[in-house]
Amino acid sequence: MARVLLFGPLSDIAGWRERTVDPAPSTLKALRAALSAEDAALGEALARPGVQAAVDKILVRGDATLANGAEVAFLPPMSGG
Amino acid sequence: MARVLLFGPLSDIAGWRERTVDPAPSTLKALRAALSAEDAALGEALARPGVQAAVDKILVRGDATLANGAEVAFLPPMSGG
Amino acid sequence: MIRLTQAPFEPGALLAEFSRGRRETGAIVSFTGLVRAEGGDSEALELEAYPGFTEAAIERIAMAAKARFSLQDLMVVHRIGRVGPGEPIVFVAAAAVHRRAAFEGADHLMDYLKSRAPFWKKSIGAGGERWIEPRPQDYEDAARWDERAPGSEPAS
Amino acid sequence: MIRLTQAPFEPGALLAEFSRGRRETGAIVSFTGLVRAEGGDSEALELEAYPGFTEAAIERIAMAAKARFSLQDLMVVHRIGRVGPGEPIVFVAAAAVHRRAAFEGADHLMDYLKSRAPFWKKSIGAGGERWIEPRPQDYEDAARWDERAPGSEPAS
Repeated sequence: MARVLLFGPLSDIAGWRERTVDPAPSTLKALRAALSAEDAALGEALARPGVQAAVDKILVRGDATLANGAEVAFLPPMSGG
Repeated sequence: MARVLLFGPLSDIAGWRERTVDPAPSTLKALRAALSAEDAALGEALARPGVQAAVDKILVRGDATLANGAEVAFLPPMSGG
Repeated sequence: MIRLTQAPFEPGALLAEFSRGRRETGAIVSFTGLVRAEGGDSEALELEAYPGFTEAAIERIAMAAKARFSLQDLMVVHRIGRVGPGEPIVFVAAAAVHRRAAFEGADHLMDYLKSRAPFWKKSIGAGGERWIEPRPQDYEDAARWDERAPGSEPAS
Repeated sequence: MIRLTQAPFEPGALLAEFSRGRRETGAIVSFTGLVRAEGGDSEALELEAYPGFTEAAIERIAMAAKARFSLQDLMVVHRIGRVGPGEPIVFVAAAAVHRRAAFEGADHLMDYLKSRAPFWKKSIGAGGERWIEPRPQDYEDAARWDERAPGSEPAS
């Protein structure tokens, strides 16, 4: 199982803010592919430049392996406060 | 009559902070001469570079005429707050 | 001290808290950012943070600013959730021995918070909702602090 | 608002007073200067002002800063008389639409107050009394704001 969190405009596009994916895909790349297969508009939004991913609250570049119970957050460009 | 005010180290030198000079000298230059005649150390301190004079709370450069009742302040270099 | 809060705050109370008992501090600079009412035309803001991640990101930049400007202490309070017109949205305070460090520390931290901190912000009004990006000016302000090659001129 | 006061003040209370009801202000910067206790080694300060003249001089520079930095409002509170170790001695606040103006307005006003305002200051301790002049740094800080020929580089 992996928890997936969407922030900012991403949650408007997907229509959800938080969900679980069970079983957890083994990598971030596989998770992106699974989300994209369900919702092409979300898949496209996640691939936009400036959208970052954090695994267990740590920013990752490129791919990453996902442990069971991982929390994956997709972070669009930050607005600042 | 003129009121004379000394600020900062000037009052330490003179041993007073405020006094009246009666009758009022007709000019700032004459007032300086009168103060200097009474107290040479004060006269010298008033002539130091950076010591400004204000007549009725307005800074003056050079000489100025003094009306009866004038308030003359001698202001050594300002320390800031 | 980094604090995200749903509840409104009063800047004077925060400065009182921050400045209490600072016997070895020479200078305290505070910044308060408010949502301007614009004569009733302005909209509410809705701020989203990633709890844990957002505080940690601000904490990292605060620690770096503390070292860079020799600050004694820093305080950051940021509203999240709905913030109405006329309400304070962010408060930053910096304490230092001398005033230049306190000014630069607070100024630097605000530039970071306004351009790069992990918040997502939308305006909510009669015309609907709209996500907000930093103004170009916010990026320029933040870039003033980027490290420069030795001998290069500072941006004005 | 320019205020000279013999009595101690609390910076938080002043910021609360200054920030109340500012619905069209986007940014408030405050500066508080304190007399550092230096672990008990520091001495009290005694500040002398020329009542009427000192406020008028600060008022002139405050009005010029308000115009130069497009400030909405300014507050200056300065202690006079005896100020003990650990006590606040000066408070400045600036309100503006945007944060850069508020920072620059408060920074500018403090540089002026520390170097050129009509105060005479002495330290009073076990070793006697000593009149204080501004530090060279204070003059340099104030000179940052002097008008420059177009095209010249700002001082860093």
